[in-house]
Amino acid sequence: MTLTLNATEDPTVLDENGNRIPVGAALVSPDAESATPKLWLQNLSLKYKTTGGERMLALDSIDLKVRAGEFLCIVGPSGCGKSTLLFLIAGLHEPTSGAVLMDGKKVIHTGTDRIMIFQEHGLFPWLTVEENVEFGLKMKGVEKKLRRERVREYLNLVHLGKFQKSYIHQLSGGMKQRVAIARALATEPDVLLMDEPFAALDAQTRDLLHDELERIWAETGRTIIFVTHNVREAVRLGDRVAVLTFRPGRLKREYLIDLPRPRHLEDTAVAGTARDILGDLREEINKSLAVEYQQ
Amino acid sequence: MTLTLNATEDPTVLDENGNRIPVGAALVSPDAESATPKLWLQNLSLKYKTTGGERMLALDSIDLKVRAGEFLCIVGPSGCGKSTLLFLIAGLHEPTSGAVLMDGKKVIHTGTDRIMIFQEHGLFPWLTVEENVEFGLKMKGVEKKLRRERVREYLNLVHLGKFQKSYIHQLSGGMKQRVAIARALATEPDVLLMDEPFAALDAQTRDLLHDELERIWAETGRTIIFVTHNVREAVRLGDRVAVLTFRPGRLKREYLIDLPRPRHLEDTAVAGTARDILGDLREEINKSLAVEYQQ
Amino acid sequence: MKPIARQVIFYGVIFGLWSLICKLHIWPPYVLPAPWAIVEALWAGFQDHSFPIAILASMRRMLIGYGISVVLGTFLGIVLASNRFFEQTVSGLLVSLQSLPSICWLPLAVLWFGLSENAILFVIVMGSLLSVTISMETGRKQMPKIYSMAGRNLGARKWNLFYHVLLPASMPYIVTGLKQGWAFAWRSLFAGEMIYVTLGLGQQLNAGRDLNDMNLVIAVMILIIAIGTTVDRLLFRTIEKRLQMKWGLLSAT
Amino acid sequence: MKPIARQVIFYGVIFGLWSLICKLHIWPPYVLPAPWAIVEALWAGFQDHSFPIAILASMRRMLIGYGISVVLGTFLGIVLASNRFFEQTVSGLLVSLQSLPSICWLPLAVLWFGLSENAILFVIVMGSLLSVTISMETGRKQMPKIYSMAGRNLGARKWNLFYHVLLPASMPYIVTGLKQGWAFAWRSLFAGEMIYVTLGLGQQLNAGRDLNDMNLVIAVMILIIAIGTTVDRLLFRTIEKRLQMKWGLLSAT
Amino acid sequence: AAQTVVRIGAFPNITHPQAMVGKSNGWYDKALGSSAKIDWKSFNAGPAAIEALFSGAIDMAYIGPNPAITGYVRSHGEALRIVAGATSGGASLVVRNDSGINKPEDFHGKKVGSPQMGNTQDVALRAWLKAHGMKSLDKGGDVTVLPLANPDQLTLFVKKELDAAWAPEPWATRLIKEGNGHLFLDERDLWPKGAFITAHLIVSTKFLKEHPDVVKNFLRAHVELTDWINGHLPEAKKALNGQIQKETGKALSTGVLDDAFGRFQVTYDPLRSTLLTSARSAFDAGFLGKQMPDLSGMYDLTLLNQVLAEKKKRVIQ
Ligand SMILES: Nc1ncnc2c1ncn2[C@@H]1O[C@H](COP(=O)(O)OP(=O)(O)OP(=O)(O)O)[C@@H](O)[C@H]1O
Ligand SMILES: Nc1ncnc2c1ncn2[C@@H]1O[C@H](COP(=O)(O)OP(=O)(O)OP(=O)(O)O)[C@@H](O)[C@H]1O
Ligand SMILES: [Mg+2]
Ligand SMILES: [Mg+2]
Repeated sequence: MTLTLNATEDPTVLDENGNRIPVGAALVSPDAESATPKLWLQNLSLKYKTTGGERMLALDSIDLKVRAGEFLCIVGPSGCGKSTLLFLIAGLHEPTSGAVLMDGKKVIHTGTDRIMIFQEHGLFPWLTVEENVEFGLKMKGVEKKLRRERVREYLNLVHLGKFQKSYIHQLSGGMKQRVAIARALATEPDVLLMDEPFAALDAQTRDLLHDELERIWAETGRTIIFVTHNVREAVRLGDRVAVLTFRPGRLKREYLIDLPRPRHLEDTAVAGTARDILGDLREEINKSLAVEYQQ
Repeated sequence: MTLTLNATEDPTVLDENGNRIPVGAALVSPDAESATPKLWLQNLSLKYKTTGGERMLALDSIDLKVRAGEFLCIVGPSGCGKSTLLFLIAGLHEPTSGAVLMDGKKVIHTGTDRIMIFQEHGLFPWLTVEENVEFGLKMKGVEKKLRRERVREYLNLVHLGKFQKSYIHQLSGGMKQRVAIARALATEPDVLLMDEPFAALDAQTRDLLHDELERIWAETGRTIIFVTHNVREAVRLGDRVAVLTFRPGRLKREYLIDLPRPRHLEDTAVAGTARDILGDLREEINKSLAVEYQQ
Repeated sequence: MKPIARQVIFYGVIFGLWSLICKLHIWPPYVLPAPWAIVEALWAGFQDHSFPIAILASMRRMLIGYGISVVLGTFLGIVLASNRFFEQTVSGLLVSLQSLPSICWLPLAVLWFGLSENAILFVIVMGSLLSVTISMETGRKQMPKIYSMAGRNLGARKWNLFYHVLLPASMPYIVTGLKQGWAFAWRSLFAGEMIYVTLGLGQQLNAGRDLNDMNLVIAVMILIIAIGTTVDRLLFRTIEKRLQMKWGLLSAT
Repeated sequence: MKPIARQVIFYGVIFGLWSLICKLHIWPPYVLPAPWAIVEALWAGFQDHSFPIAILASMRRMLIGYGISVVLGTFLGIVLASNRFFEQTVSGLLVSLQSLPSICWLPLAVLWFGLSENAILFVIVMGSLLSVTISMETGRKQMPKIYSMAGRNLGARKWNLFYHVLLPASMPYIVTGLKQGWAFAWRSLFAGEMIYVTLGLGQQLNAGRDLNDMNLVIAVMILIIAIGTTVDRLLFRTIEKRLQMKWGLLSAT
Repeated sequence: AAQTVVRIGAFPNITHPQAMVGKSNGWYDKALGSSAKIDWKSFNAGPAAIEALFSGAIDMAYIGPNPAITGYVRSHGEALRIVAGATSGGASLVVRNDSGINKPEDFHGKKVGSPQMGNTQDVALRAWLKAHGMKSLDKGGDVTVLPLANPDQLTLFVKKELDAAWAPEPWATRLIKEGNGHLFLDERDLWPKGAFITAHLIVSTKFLKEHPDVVKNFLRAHVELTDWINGHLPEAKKALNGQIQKETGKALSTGVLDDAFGRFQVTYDPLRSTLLTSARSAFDAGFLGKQMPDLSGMYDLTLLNQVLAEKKKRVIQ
């Protein structure tokens, strides 16, 4: 069953038989215990400064609840504001209006409970691979021996155990991305914010990491917000997939994915659902192209 | 028909019926006119300095001929030396041994006949989008009016016409990648070296750019060397796909792809061929994982 | 509005503290003059035009001397960048020359240029030239490799590579160098103006010192600070802001 | 081996040209001394221990003064970084103070510290402190935003953010600042040693100049250059090399 | 009671012979005995010594007339008193041999150096020009008066860019010996009895008030040393040169030392009237403000005269 819900229209969901059911219920029912959502984006907007001095609306009134332990994937055309949304949740940008609530409390600063994997790594060139991965643990005050162990564990996870002493510039593109993944996972935060973490990886490595990520998620009950441009990946991993509109970024539609796990990227069910979502996304991308060519 | 040829063993190719045919013939036959290959990598090796002061063999005796107008795709596990290979062809690194010949002449310096799209963009933060794309043209001495036209043309191609006056830091990850693509294409070089150019793009945009790239290639007869971690993309685009081995990077096997064009990523023939190659690649990746876990 | 208010408060507090110390008579006024005495000295200096004339003369020298430094320093930087022989030899010498105090140059300046404006300019140039050159070198060395690779790949060679890639890519360092160069030039100016008696702020400062006239000394110091701040604000801050804007180093929201 | 050969050639040529000019007798020897006279002066200075003693005395001052500058400058940089009020007020003042020539500080140094070693140290510190502070500020401003974002995201706050992220990320600028600070300190030393007559290179230089003994002046200049080069090589080049190695700014192959 | 420490400033310079010789042979330490301890401070220039005196870093100083006057005027007569003389004479007008200057009228259109704007030699030069009907460029005349550091004067003599200079010792001698110059005028010839003040001893008013006994003891030693130097010239010269070498690392050549010594006298007489005359000229040249400062309180010769009386020497008015 795939539930689609149109956020801009009625807050209802279509069930398998095409009957509309109220969204709130559909969202909350799978996990009734979480009365307050883990994350609550309230009417979130953000404007960027542009060169002229005017301000460009990047995100427009995003309203979204993420329950604890949910795996939410976000897709949308390039430049629609996916990374921006993660920045806001991480507390790295301040919203122009609206707020992000975590466990009911307003997010103002960054916090080790929300660790992000940046689209452009953000690895520290002055530290070795090992020290990069260790960084978050050190900041959390984890004791040295434990730190070393965890670093080893997560570097092995991303197949970089041999490169622990290398500096960042000595790694290939894909290797850098894997260090960034290890760095974020090692910190073991409540909420993981992942910005296209697997974009530079080959299919095989990516599949392996999908499995690992899913395992970690299932074992630890972490909340994950996962940005990707690969719809199939989103369906493979997510409990829910949110589609953003093109400039300004609004919540276009959400899909509840309740395919049984473990899923695989090549499953026909995954592919089928992905096709549905892709249709939706394509609409947005076409809109963006229209904007482009109308000038 | 898919021709597979094992570079490390006999220089022969398997035809559809499993008969071995000599490689040289198979490679040269489709385009008999090119007696000297456009690019000839002769026994190319490269060692990187590592922290300890030793040197790590990244590429080992690569022997490869690329004929004029060929679309060659290169796949291989992360960190196997794909980017390094492009650096060598571009003349940005000097090989530790061996040489790169272009049109029979040894490549020593960089040259506007070989333009590269870097995996990490390499866009200039001090220039606007427009000026970045214009850069190569300016270096080539293209006259101003023509330059402006071409910049507009290629920015439209990557759907960034509206962002011509923006600075690089004002773009999203995918937008940066597209600027890098436009910058390389605008220079209209003989040989295009593309390092995972579409990794950060959504499926729709990527499909569009596949079509555009194929069109440009077909119309202008450019030689393209295209690095990707997406085997299906390699099959979708390439005349030939070369698979590199894991550390040190050697040429493991080459596949001649003579599926009819236009192809599509979702074609079953493309998917089938990709599956074959993926099997080969998987072997390498497993080898890399074995190396990782044996420690 | 708010930063300005803060500055007013800040300088107000300094002025107040200073006045307080003077009121307490810890030191006699001919050792630590009171603020109002300084204000008087400033007023007098502007009244009889000696300050405006001195400022003009000194600023003229600074503009010429610093201008030469920037042009020559850039040129030297280019030469060093383009030639390995020079880099390995001249470069080391330059760094060491930078640490020679200006007074070392005074005898040579007199010897080579006699008593002329040129002697003073020479001292200014020798004081500031090198920090421009050195900052260009540092910038080139600290600049991320990807820029020069991308530039070379797109066909930039030699002069083009330098002008269109290396120079802008190391601009943050060069601006630092220009700023330091200005500070060095400004200091050397005072050494240079000690060669012989000529109009200028250095002369005023010197006269103040020779006559043990602390009012005059401090008045000139305030002029120096005021001019320094103005140049920093108008010139270097503006350039830095522009750079930060372009490179995306300012807050985006 | 090769760079050394080049340096030998380079300094050989300079020596040769200089000798030539002297042989041509354009200027009398007490105005432009011949290289061999300098060698003699150097020899004599070392022979009668006056140079070693002067070098030791001056280097001691430099080490202490520069050490204070680095520590205090870093501390100031931290304070400025952590407090907006200070940044908007003190910061501007500091930049302008940097352009005050050292001699401006002499009267205040005597007033506050009397005729003591501390007065000289004060002049050195005032001369170099600020370039350390300012370079820390510049580094913080020019540093790519992604580093501080990543650091904050991983839980670095306040002191941790500063120490583990901002500081290393702006290290290339800070090293430039330390280098410039050294040059400033070195120049201020000579101003400081003019407060009163005391052992030291500044005194040697002064004596040479007062007596118009160009042999001595140039011998001391050579000492200064030699010490400057040594410090640059041993200290700053090493740090820079390490940085470049870590950050991947050297050729990879 | 704690021992009094007297901090005394002096220049390692030929015109401060009492300080140099006294330092080198411990004359003052012996004379003061256990009553006070001497702490010598060396300076390169007068203004720095005055700064130090102002800020309380020194108590006494051997110093030239110029800084003493400015110090007195700046502090409105508060900071210091002149208590004795030290040297007299020792300044000359030297011309370059090929400058074409043979008589005073030849100075028209020439460049003449002086050590520092408004200092004794500068004032003397301007006064002398005025007396011969000439004026400096900035006063509408045709003689260029160039205040220049002494070493630079020598360089410019060699470069033939300076025609003459009014210089103190040992520079006058060096200009003659090394700068291809000759003596045109010894300043002593302009003064009655050939004496005019070159250096004297000043004391901070505060110290004078608090420790008159120490100052008096010091003055006694100063007078005795002055007599000793005049009686033992060769020995004194050697001690002086040795001390200069010790402090600056460089001794004067014997030729310069002898010639220079021949052109000035060591004396304890402060030659008050010559200072006042010189100050008058300075005021006329516009160097001492709009109003002639009152220098009457600048001298406190009571202690010197007590010492002289003790010694049965002629007291000074
Ligand atoms: N620092 C900035 N200053 C100004 N505009 C910005 C800035 N960062 C992003 N933008 C703009 O905001 C919009 C959204 O950017 P964002 O990076 O969130 O997109 P995205 O959805 O992550 O895209 P992609 O998939 O390409 O990474 C874009 O149009 C971009 O141009
Ligand atoms: N500057 C460097 N210094 C040292 N080693 C390097 C350097 N650049 C790359 N390497 C090493 O060389 C090997 C090949 O790197 P390369 O970037 O060519 O890989 P790649 O095939 O492009 O990988 P990816 O798909 O992850 O981009 C890697 O093991 C990497 O660690
Ligand atoms: Mg993004
Ligand atoms: Mg790569």
